[in-house]
Amino acid sequence: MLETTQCPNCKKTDVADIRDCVRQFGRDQGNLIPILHAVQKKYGYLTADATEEIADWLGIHASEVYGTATFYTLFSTKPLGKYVVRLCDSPPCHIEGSLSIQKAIEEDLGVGNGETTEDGLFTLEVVSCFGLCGVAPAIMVNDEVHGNLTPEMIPAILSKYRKEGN
Amino acid sequence: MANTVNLTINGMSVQAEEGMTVLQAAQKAGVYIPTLCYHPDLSIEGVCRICVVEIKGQRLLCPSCAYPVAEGMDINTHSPKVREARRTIIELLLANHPDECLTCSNNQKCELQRLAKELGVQQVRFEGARRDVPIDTSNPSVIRNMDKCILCKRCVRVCHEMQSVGAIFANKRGWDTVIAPPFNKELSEMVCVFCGQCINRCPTGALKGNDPAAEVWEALSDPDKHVVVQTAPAVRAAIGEEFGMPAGSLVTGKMVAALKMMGFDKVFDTDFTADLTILEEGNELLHRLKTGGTLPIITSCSPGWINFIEHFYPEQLPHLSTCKSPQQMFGALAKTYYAEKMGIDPSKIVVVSIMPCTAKKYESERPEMRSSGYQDVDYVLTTREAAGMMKEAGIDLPNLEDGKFDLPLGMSTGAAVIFGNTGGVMEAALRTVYEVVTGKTLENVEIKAVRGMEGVREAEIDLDGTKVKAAVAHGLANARKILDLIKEGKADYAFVEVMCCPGGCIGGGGQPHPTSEEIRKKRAEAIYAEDSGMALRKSHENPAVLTLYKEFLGEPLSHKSHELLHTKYTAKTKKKAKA
Amino acid sequence: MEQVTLTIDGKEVSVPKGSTVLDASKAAGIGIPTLCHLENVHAIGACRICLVDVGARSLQTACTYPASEGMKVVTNNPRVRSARKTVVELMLSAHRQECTCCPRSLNCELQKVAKILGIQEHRFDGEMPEQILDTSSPSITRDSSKCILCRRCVTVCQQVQGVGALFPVDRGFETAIVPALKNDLIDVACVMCGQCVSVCPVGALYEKDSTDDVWKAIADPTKHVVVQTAPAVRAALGEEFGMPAGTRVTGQMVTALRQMGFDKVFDTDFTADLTILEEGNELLHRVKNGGTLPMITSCSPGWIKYIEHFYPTLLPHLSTCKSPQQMFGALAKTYYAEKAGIKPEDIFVVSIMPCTAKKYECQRTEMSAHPGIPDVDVVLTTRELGKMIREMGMDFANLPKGECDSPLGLSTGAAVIFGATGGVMEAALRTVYEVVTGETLDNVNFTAIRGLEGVKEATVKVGDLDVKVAIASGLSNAKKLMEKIKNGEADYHFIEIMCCPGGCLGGGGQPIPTTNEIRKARMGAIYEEDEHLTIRKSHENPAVLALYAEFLGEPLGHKSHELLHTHYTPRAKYPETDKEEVTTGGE
Amino acid sequence: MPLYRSHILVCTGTTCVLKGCTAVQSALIAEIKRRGLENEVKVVETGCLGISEKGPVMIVYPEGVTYCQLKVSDIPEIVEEHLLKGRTVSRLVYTGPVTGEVKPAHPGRQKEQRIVLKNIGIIDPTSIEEYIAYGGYEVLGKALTQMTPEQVVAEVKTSQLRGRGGAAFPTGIKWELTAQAKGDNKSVICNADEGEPGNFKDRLILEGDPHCVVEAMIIAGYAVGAKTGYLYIRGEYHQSVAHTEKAIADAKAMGLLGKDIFGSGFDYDIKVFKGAGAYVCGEETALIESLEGRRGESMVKPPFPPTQGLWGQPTVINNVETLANIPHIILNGGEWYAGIGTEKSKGTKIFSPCGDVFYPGVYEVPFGITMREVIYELAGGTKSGKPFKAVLVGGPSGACVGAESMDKTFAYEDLAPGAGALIVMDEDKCIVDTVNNCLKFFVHESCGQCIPCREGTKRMYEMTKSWTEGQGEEADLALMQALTSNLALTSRCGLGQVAGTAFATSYKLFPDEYLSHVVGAECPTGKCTMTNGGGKNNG
Repeated sequence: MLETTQCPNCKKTDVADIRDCVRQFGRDQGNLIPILHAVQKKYGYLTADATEEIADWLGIHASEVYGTATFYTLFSTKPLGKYVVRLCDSPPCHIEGSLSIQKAIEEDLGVGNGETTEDGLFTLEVVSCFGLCGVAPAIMVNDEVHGNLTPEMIPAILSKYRKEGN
Repeated sequence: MANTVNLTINGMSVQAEEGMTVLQAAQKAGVYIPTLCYHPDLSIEGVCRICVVEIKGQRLLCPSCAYPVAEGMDINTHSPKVREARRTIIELLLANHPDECLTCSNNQKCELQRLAKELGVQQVRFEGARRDVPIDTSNPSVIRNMDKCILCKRCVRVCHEMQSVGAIFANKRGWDTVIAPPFNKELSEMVCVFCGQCINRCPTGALKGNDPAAEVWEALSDPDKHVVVQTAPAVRAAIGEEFGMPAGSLVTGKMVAALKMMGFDKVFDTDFTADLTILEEGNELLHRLKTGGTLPIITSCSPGWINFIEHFYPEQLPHLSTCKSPQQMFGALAKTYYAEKMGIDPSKIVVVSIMPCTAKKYESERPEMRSSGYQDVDYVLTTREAAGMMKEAGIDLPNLEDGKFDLPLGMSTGAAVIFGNTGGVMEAALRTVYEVVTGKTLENVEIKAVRGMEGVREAEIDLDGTKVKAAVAHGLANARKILDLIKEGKADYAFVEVMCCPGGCIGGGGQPHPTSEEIRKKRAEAIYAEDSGMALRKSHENPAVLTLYKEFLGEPLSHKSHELLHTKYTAKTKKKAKA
Repeated sequence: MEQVTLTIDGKEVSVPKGSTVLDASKAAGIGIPTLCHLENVHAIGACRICLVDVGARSLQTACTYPASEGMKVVTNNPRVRSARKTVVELMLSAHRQECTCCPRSLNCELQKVAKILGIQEHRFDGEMPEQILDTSSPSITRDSSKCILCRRCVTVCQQVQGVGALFPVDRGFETAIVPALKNDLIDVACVMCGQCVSVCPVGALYEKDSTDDVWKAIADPTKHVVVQTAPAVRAALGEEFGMPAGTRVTGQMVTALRQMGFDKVFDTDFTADLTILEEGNELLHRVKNGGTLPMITSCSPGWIKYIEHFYPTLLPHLSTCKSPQQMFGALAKTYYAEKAGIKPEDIFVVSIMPCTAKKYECQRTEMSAHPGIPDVDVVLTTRELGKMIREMGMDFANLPKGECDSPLGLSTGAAVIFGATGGVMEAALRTVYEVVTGETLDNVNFTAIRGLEGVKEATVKVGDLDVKVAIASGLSNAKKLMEKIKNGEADYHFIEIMCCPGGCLGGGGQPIPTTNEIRKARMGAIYEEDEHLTIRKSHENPAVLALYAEFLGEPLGHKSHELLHTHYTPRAKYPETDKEEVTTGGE
Repeated sequence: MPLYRSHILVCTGTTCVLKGCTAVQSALIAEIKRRGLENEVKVVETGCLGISEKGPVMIVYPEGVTYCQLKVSDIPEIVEEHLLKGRTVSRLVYTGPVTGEVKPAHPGRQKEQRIVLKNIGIIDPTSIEEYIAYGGYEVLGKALTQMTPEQVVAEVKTSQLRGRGGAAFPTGIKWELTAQAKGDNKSVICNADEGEPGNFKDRLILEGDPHCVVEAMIIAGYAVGAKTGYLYIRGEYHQSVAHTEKAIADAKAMGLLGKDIFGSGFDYDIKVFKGAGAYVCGEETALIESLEGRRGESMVKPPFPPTQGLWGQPTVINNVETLANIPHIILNGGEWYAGIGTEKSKGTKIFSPCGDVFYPGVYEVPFGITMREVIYELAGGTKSGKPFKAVLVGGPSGACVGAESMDKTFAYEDLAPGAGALIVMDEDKCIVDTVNNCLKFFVHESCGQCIPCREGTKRMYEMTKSWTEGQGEEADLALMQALTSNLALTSRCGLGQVAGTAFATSYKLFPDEYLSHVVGAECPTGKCTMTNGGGKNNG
């Protein structure tokens, strides 16, 4: 269930923690996206109580907070892996073979698009262009970019994170 | 006065006012443009692209609902390009819409069905994936089948703009967009007040109420059951529309006749308990005035409104009158007073309500509404559902001879009838309170100050020297304004009437489609016409109510009254998502 | 008449003996839904929608069950409701649901019944019967996937029209309504009258839709698109827009056509007047010269196809005149083309007809003045015009009234009444009388030959000649007259035959539904239109006179023969219908 | 402040990061420290030096020696030899003229004319001092103290600069409309939501020269009378966000932002706003919705942002590249700018060839250059050496252009460049597969509010998908054309309007390739896997 929010770092689950995270921003609706970024960064995903906390703070309905969050691909309403592997499959990467990279990742991780590995380490997301067309095909693992990829390079890249993450 | 703008529409010279949209200008000139996401009650969404028109000099087709007129504009509303575009759009919608017209609750009333016909759609050239979302049947008031949704967002707009409830919103994006409560919860888990305004505006069959017709038919054919029906005042001013009659047709007698044909053992009137409400609530007001109770006192007839205040303003619950709604007073009396009087075992009595309201379905199932020892009201049918049953029974309502309500619970006054309109409860109460307080006869019973369609209205009533300030609000966004005033300590009203739906019950979520300000006004006129045609127009003059007190209740606010006619409220969390 | 008294849902009602429970319930003001029932034509209790409880062990169909003294009928109890619902649900399980693109959406009896009965589930899912989509005919499309097997089409085709082109085949779940030998419609002796379309409760039968071709032509700047409208259209088109039957909408129709983008709005009535001059003179010629008598009118293409199939030996009786629609087409691409200076191939002639057989007629190879160019390019039914006007989003009832363009838009009251059975005869008599006697006819109303009766006879004094005439509408009635001729029992001079019951006003292309009530109302409108016109005799039509003066010369002249007259083709008779007992004419 | 004898510029552009410059940089810093040179030699991170294909790259000043294709193991040698002994490590030297100008990566680079990209690779993007040292913020002072807002607008109008985000609306007119519109809380928005596949020029500018954009936004604010500027950067551009945030903070610290800038009485502030993953937010009204905290759904137009934009106030929205031109226009005058380019297309344009090209990258050239020059000379022709087949000009939303257009010139009056992406395909690539991929992109990125785009892109994608699987039907082609024109006519915003462009234009060029897929169920390039066993006629 998505009912409680747990800070992945301090494991705190009380509402006050979320409240602090939300209330560092102003109260007009223009702060919604920045708040969602902050919540996403801190908790890894948007929870029900965070949604309500944000709604109360900004004076809008929880339904709007949720609906807005789900519009943007960088926000998630379910927990993601520690490393989010984003693979671009827009034309420049596609032309240069992104599908073979996807296949290599899927084989290595054993999950498909939008899924998270059982150990909670990796989530694979096939996304739109992130501007690394000069080094296509490319992926981003969290904030780090890897380009000019071949399927053979994938195991090494992923195992590096696997080592770091465990 | 806005500046005049000269345009050409379909080769015709037309004048419009600056600031008008092309759609408004066309409507003014009598030129029809089909629409889908547009609704006269709501803000402009401009997403369905059905109302596109060709404007000379524009590269693209322009949505007429959102496009402002300009001097010299040359508009073609039905050029081949436009017609082809509209038809393609409808085809695209149909390609993602279930082929279930014949089993759809909105069959033959569906705007998509009508547009497909009107635009001459003969085939759907596109095929592919279709939306597949589970149906939400979590509550009795609003059933959501998002596979039929065309994403016009009328429901979202009415829920946010008119009702300020915000239970639903567009989630996800692109082709995956779906209108839903957050986290794909079911509506029963959300702060939905069950007002059904979304159903009223849904162009397709994506939203509907839970129809208990089958259960009611079963009760009617059960020889062991004594089935009584009560009809809310707003129903008689609208049910004719379901049979093709113009809005504002008053069909009280025909409705009674139809219900008798359907086989109800007794056809009673919620108006009876509306009169009773006035006596209880009026006395409650006087009592609070005298004893320094919580003021303003706020009416409690409207179950959507009760849900709203319980969720959003729980701290203000003491302002609510403790009176049950007339529907529930009726149910409680039917299974006690009436059962006793007739010598019928209350367990054999089935109480059916016909209401303009979907929230009443929820209200009847509240656990506190069992003061007779049974569920006081067994089934609630909306105006639409009742008409559906009549049609199924082959009843040609417009051509029926008038019937008469049964006694005693069918006796009522004009004061009760006007409960159907916003301001009606207030007016009815003032008619009684005036006479009780002053001991004088009120000559002009029509208190125009509290009538009308303005969202929030205020009035000051002179009770023989004592001035009482009153306020009336309808539509929950307007109710919110008053509650905020109270919260801020800026409300010096003694008495406030709040109705959940725009226009009051005549604009309820269970009323016939379509709805618009114009239609609501016509229904309201019908209600006032019924009132002015009645001999008795003050609740405290209702002889049946007086008999009820004499025989059974004793006096207003008596012990028995409290047991049967009053209730309590529960503060609910706004965060039902967590529950 | 002897009455029986019974109670329906507790309400007492008296009806004439012999009435059905359905009749009685109507009298009591209680609605019982029906589907296969077709008043005065067809009551077979097949669809089981009208089931009622008469206290018997099983439920009975109200449309067939006779009302009897003291009977207690319940139309609405759990048994009845559940039975009706189940029946509809079963129907739906074999009905291809694509309401939104069905030509009958919102005018579909099944859709309506489903709504009334509050059908909300679809419990029976399974195999669907194989779809037969027959688009072979230029007039009628058949789609078996929508068919609910009510057999109204079978009855109307056999009994009202005596054609018998459609019949049920196979049995049980495989039952289908098909032409003989499961042929396509084009390959059997179908007369394309469209009466089956008119009675179909659903979208299983509908006209071949040509609206797209017309929209295309209108949008094509190289085309000069002219339209002609048959007299019966103006008396029925309003029904497509919710106006009561019998509303005359001539002016609104003209405005609508103009707003749709037709370059010229003309009138088939013009050539109806012309027909009278040609046909009247042909009659006089035959009478004088001992030609084949009785002479029979040839305006109705369904009738023409019928006689070609069923009575080829009687073809010499037919007038050689083309129908007004085809005379119009021929003149539009010759006389009008010359006059307006437009190349015939650039002229696009659209007809609005109450008729589906006209779609076939315009494709006959003999109907072209210029080889390879049809005189009439596209025929639309009244319903199709309604559809196009809807697509234009017009507020039809409130359109300003327009007038037809000249010269081909000028007409007289004699032409208008072509739309009603007996009208051609009446128009012809108005002219023949004055031509023969040289006197002015004071009372132009030949009321003796008006009305909806299937076969009408009259003797009219024209000078010292007693002209014997007969009129039939509906092909089973025509058949009666043909048998008489065949048997040498017909001493008529002149016979008018219209394929459809009531004449063109009851045509297969008219708004649905068409009932006797509605036919009467439309007929009223037609005679009203005639009354309102100042010129009511064809030979007084100045535009027709100008046409003769400028172009044709004289009636039956060489040019007339070339453009306005035709010949007929004997055709094989496929399905044997002679053995069928014709029991009712319907009217 | 210590005086360094040497500065080493290490390129940390995204491409060099990919090539491992971070490790090289850390190794360099560690080695310098080990050798005790940290007070003599300064290591500076810089944006792309323009030769990323040779990365990692560093330049040692004052000598101006460029080292390329560095490995960590090379570092001790460079420190030892160059920094300590003053001897160039010749085996690592990038051979090309070393003038302090950007080194051409290959001969084609000489075709470049850098205005917008002038500082890229030259300065440390995180150092406001360096920006100022290279003449930065001088123009701002000139504008604010010597020019009226009207004069600034007039100068931009004179330059005939047009929007570089793809729509090419005249910037001066946009500014003028905004300046003239009534409103007490006007805004300037820099649209850095670069999301069109194939475009990565804005990222380069923001990473490599953020102050240039900041300065331009202040000038824009002054010109239109705005109080606030918003830099809407897509959420995936982490380094762009970091660099611009630092640039703004530094500018604030120096009084270049805030109250009474340059004593002109002009108050102005800039906020960085991080997008959250929605291509459609590149559409200006959707961007505004997003800024206001809503779903990024485009708004009904009119009104347009210059009269009613952010918070209902007049708003000017410009692309990064557009703004980056502004300081140069104000500095050199509109006339100067209008002297560059062609008759109707003034100035330079940044192109980003990618896909099957030898040197993918970012190139700034004057308008009027031919497509051949860009693809063959700047980008080095196809990577594989195989014949060129087609290019998507501007990205998936642009036109598909073939070899027949090779000698067309990039200019609004000839071949409109869109935002500058050139997605090149060689003959091995399948057009249908690529168009299918473009449509997949639009399905994923459609906001979903208007029917034609929401439902239409889906159906178009499903159709092309079926073609790539050999499941097409001949009627599909007409249907696709019908949808393409419907979306173009009725969609609410540009996304839907252009979603069918790639199909429509490529179908004209390669009808046979389409027919072969749709009717023959065969892919001439063999790229598509036909699921029905290939060749419909066989089955």
